[in-house]
Amino acid sequence: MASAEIVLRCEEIAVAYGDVQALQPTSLAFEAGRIHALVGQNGAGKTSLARVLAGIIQPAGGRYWIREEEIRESSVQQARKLGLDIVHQRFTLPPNFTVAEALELVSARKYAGAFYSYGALRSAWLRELRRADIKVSPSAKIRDLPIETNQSLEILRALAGQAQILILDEPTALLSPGGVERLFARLRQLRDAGVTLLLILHKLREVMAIADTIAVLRAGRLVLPPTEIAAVSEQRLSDLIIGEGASVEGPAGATETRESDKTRTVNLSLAGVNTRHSETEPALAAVSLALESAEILGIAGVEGNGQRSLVDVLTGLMSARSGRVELLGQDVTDLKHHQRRTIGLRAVPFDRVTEGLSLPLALWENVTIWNAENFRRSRFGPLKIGAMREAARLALEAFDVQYESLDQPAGSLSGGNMQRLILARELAQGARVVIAAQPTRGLDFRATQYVWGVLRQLRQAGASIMLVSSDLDELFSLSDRIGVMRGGQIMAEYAPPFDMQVIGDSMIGAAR
Amino acid sequence: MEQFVVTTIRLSAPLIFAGLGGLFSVRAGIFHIGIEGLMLAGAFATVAFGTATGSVWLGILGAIAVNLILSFVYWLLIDRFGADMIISGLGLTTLCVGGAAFLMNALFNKRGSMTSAVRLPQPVVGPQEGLLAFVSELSILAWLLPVFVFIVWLLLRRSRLGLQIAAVGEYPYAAEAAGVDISRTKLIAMLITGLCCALAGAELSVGGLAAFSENMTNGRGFIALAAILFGSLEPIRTTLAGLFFGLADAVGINSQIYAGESNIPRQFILMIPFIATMIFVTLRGAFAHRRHSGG
Amino acid sequence: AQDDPVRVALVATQAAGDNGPIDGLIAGLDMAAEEYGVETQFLEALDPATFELTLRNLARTGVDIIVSTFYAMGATSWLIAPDFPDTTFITIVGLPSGDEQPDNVQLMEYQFFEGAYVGGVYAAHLTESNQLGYTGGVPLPFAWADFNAFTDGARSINPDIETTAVFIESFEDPVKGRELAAGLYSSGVDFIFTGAAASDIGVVEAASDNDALVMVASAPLVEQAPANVAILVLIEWEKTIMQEIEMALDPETRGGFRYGNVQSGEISFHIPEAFLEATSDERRAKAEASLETIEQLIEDITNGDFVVEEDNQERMAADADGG
Amino acid sequence: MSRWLAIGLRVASPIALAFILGFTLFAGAGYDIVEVVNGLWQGAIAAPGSLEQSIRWAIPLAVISFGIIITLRTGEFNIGAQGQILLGGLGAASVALLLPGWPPVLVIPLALLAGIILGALWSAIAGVLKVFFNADEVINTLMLNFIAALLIQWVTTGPLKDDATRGETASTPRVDRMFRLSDGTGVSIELILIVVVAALLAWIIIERSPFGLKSRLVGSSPRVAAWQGLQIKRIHITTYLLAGAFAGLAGALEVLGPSARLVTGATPTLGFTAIVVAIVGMLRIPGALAAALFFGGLQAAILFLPIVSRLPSSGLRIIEGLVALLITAQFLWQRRRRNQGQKL
Ligand SMILES: Nc1ncnc2c1ncn2[C@@H]1O[C@H](COP(=O)(O)OP(=O)(O)OP(=O)(O)O)[C@@H](O)[C@H]1O
Ligand SMILES: Nc1ncnc2c1ncn2[C@@H]1O[C@H](COP(=O)(O)OP(=O)(O)OP(=O)(O)O)[C@@H](O)[C@H]1O
Ligand SMILES: [Mg+2]
Ligand SMILES: [Mg+2]
Repeated sequence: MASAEIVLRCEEIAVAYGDVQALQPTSLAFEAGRIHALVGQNGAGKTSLARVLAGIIQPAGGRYWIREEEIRESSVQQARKLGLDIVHQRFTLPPNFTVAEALELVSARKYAGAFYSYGALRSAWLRELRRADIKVSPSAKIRDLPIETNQSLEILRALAGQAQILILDEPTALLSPGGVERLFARLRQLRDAGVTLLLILHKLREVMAIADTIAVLRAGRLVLPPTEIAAVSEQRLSDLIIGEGASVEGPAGATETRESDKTRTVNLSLAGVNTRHSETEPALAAVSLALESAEILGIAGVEGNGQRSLVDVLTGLMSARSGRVELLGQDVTDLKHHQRRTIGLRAVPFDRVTEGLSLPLALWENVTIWNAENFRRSRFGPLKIGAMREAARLALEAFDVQYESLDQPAGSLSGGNMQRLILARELAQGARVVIAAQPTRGLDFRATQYVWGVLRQLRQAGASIMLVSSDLDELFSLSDRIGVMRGGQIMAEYAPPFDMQVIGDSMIGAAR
Repeated sequence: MEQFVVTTIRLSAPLIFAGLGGLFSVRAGIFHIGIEGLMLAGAFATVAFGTATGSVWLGILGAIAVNLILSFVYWLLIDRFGADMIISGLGLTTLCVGGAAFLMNALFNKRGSMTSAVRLPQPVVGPQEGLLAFVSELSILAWLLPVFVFIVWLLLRRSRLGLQIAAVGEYPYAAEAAGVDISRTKLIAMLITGLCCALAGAELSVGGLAAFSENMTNGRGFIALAAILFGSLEPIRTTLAGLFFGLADAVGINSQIYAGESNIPRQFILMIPFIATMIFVTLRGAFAHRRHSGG
Repeated sequence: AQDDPVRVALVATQAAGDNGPIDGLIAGLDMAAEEYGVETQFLEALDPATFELTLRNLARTGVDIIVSTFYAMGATSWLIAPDFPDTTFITIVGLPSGDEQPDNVQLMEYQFFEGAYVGGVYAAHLTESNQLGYTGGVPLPFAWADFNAFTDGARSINPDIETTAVFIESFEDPVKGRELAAGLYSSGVDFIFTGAAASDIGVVEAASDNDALVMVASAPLVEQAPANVAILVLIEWEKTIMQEIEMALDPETRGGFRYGNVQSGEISFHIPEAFLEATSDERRAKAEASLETIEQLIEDITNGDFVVEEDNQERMAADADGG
Repeated sequence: MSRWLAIGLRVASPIALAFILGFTLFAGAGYDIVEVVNGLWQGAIAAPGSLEQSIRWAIPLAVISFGIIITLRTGEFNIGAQGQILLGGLGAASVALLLPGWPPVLVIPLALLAGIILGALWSAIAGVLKVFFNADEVINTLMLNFIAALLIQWVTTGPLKDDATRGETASTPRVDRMFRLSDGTGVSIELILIVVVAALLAWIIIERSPFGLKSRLVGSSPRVAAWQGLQIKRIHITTYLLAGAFAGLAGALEVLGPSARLVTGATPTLGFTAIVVAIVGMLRIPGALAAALFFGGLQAAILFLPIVSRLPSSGLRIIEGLVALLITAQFLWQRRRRNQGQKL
């Protein structure tokens, strides 16, 4: 193995975005025909390194080689010519394109010349889709597809170009457990066919399951060069990722004792709720559930099975066609989101960047705008900006957000700090009913632990929390009950101890 | 009836040339409010070069050259120097309006308007019977309109360039991942816009007339922009929208000629196309919205 | 400042190059410079919101005679004249806008409808379809006065004649002018009277394309379509501005209000030679046959034996039927 | 201090370039540049009454731009100010003409109010269609501009026509002298006071009201706003009402101030120049005031120039166009991203 061919080699590669040094000068090399894992906390510089290799950004310094060829002027075309392609962390297929058009545009494989006939394009990509066993019409619009299909299309378009080196940036983030397994099987096949794979992953369990070697980045520095997976212990890895000496609270089951049944009340309930179907999800069909005080109700399910509609109908962002929604003893079926907030509902949205906070606005604005009315001098008087900033400062401090100035734009925060800011806004004033949707998606281990801690504390304080997550580890370690959604219905509810196999099967509807 | 059709085509043709040209920019993410100015520059340059050289084709070539230069400058400003595209676009229009009048004065010693020494050929002229009556006195450019629409459709909907332009405008991240040079794609789109606006201007000044007059675009560039939005950024629908606006204008004209016994103030009749546009836009918006929210 | 030449400024409220009033006035201004040795200057004030400011600025910088155009300027001159007693404010085509006219304000108005009436008589001789048209810029009272007189003139020869007025809604959209005229011609009209400044180019173009007739008020248009421009009714702008400047230069005649009309020699008629050469024999014969009537009519108007009615209201369908 | 210098340079360099380019063209065409420069200087600042004229034009530009700032902050691209000004003028003119002889203390506020209300309602048409029917506001406001122009044409040739005015511009009769806020110069203590009050009000709305902060959230990230329970439709409608109110006020001030009547075809570009003012003013009230003064000065200079030079009015449009074309470009600070990691 030691004599294996080196297909990717970096010497002193560095990446900077303006003043941000995302990657310090880094040297490393990857061997051919293996699966390499690259891990590290959010912001460690993993994506930046991958983007350099794929020719999307220019390094700020250093040299690198793809299959012995030194890259001087990096470009996507050049990388592709040398057989390197990448599956990005974000989707790259334009939402308003049809599947065939999008694949044709983004893939290295081109079926069209300067001009094309749509029929020919369609059938060419239909063949590719069939070969990859993706059941989708080439004429469907990308935006109408479920996330998992989208993900498989991304991989398809990278592989269609006959890549010999394939980089996948967090490919599992959106997949169901079954999906992850199918992906891993496919990746092993590719490796066995001689393709070199570089995977950026967050979950050590996944790394252990698939990788041959592992490398670790921390804060823009390589702290572990590619090393045989067998040669490092999990404990050592997590020390490397997080930094020596950082204390970590291990994942724990739902071990806390719950209050007695008598003192518990139903804070949020749905009775026989139906909705219209949305663009990406089936309609809710006669969904009923009840959320009691001091409990966390986990909602599991493959993405696109009605979780979004469920959250929308609970928050009032979507209205129910029939049925009844009650919040803290009040019928809120016909109330809008802002009215439900007034009653005491809080929500952590699915996507922190597009739904959670406004990137160009300042931190203090992001925290306080929603209840600006409370900061007026008099009923119709002007705002007390000083008081608003002070309130924001207190909230940010209470949730330990790392920031430089209250006036910095929210977009300049790191992912973990963005999530903390959202929690600070939603939970600062003693929230009683909280809907938390994917609260730790894309966060690193430590940030995840923090969010979990906050949710546990809230439950301790008597709040009702509905936790929607595609991360079963998260659901298992936090939930008091888990409901599984499939096809717009709650198919089953489980109590601890939870069985991964049972719940996983329930999610994909496998009979057992 | 025949006259009505001819009028509609003649009033629509400049809108369609400019609208489809502008479509390239708008699809690439540039809300090109300078179309009005580019049309006027095209109209003037055609007359100026045509009169100077005695050839209408050299006139059109000259107009294309002028518009390519103006488009390049506009691209330079908004893409390389970070200028605001709306303000610069309004500025471009003002510059063209002033520049055409100024140069007409400086080069031809004319104010307000000038006649052109050249005119586009009209394949069929004079009173005609049957189908030919519907195309009498249409300029060769208007005849070529179907070909032009087809080429634009081909470029935007059936070519690699079209995919790249759409990606750049709609989802630059995809363009980046595909290794498309975003700046360059925008430049190409804007140059095509300039070229088409030169044709639109030529059709205005030497299509039906043989003259240039200050402000002769009279807001048609803005209407072309409306046609693009009205046509949901699709070439065929933009063409139809251009025809619709031409038709509305023709209806306005005919309602004056055949007004009959109406005592409705004429201004209200003239409002009809504008109100109709608003109603269409509203219905389309409501319909699209309904479809989006899945009910 | 005795030896400084008298400064005269012409402020146009419509763009030069209209083949009409402004171009005529500019030509007259140049003639005045030569004739009276005044120093002249021309500028445009197109936005009504800038009228007052422009006049004030001119007066402040020491211009002695400010000639401006059209009614709104007349009212503005009237308003600010008392502030600048040493400056004479002339408005060509303006009306008194109060009881007491400042003595440094000088106004005149044309009675162009007299010309339109004569044009109507002429058109009635040439039309075969008995349908006449009028293309105007914007429907203002003077436009209705012209159109109504044109109709009355035509009907004085043949009461069955139908007339239609259409408006381009712009004085500078020849493209639309062409389409409107083409529409009129295809509706059966064979003679159009056009008075829409720069938009007239399009109307004449349509006349030439349709081999139909048109009456214009601007000489350069004749070259554009010699076979189709059947008559030219001109306002003698050059004459007017020279006369006005002359009046203003003499303290005896300075100020006041007057009319410019057929009688004063400021409205003239021309059947272009080029037309008689280029048109069909039939049309030439008709045009020549009308000459006697036309000349007699012009003489009657000049002598005051015949008075053309001024009616500057839009005639509703019902009125038109009645008379 | 150096930050202000930087901002000053950033604004000044494109303007300087615009003038240099324009002057080069004029010199090439044989015009006397010294005359032109002198004319601009005199017209904007030096000649008697020029400063006044700069302010006269800055007034409507500033007031309209306040409304445009609000719409742009809410993420709406409303190009309907031009029509809203006309409606504002119509409201003011109607009140002033239909209540002759009433006490000015009653008529003037009523006329201003009528202008504000008509402007706001006109703008709200586009707003309502956008909010409830998702109808594109760019097209609709453009169409409403055309419709407003025709409406004014009808009013000035029909119901409110001035029988004494029969020329190429139709208009209403003059507003009674005692209802006017200024004479023809367009500058008076009253007008300036009104602008100051409007600016303060706009500032409070934008920077110190829940609506102002919320509208920015709606404008920058509508989905985020929805998740925080903001009443987006209400904010949008309010935005349109306010934008129309400011434009309507500007129209009313024109009628009660310098113009004294409603004239077809007056101030055809004011609404568009105000968009430039709003953006150059960086969507803030003090910035907009400064930008309005600059563009007011430019307008005054451009109106004065023909009086002292032979440059035709088209030459002035070239300067105007070049200034707008270049003013937002950043010549001194080339975008840094060229030598950064990112490629696009
Ligand atoms: N200035 C910026 N412009 C655009 N995107 C940015 C900018 N700064 C950060 N981002 C993006 O925002 C996201 C948040 O940053 P990231 O999660 O990498 O920070 P982090 O240091 O890992 O924080 P934490 O450890 O708290 O999670 C990243 O995906 C990054 O691409
Ligand atoms: N476009 C950008 N502009 C400015 N800074 C950026 C940008 N993208 C990333 N960064 C910053 O660069 C650093 C490294 O980001 P990178 O995306 O490479 O991290 P990562 O390891 O991929 O993190 P994650 O696990 O969150 O994906 C982060 O601090 C981030 O804030
Ligand atoms: Mg990150
Ligand atoms: Mg990453």
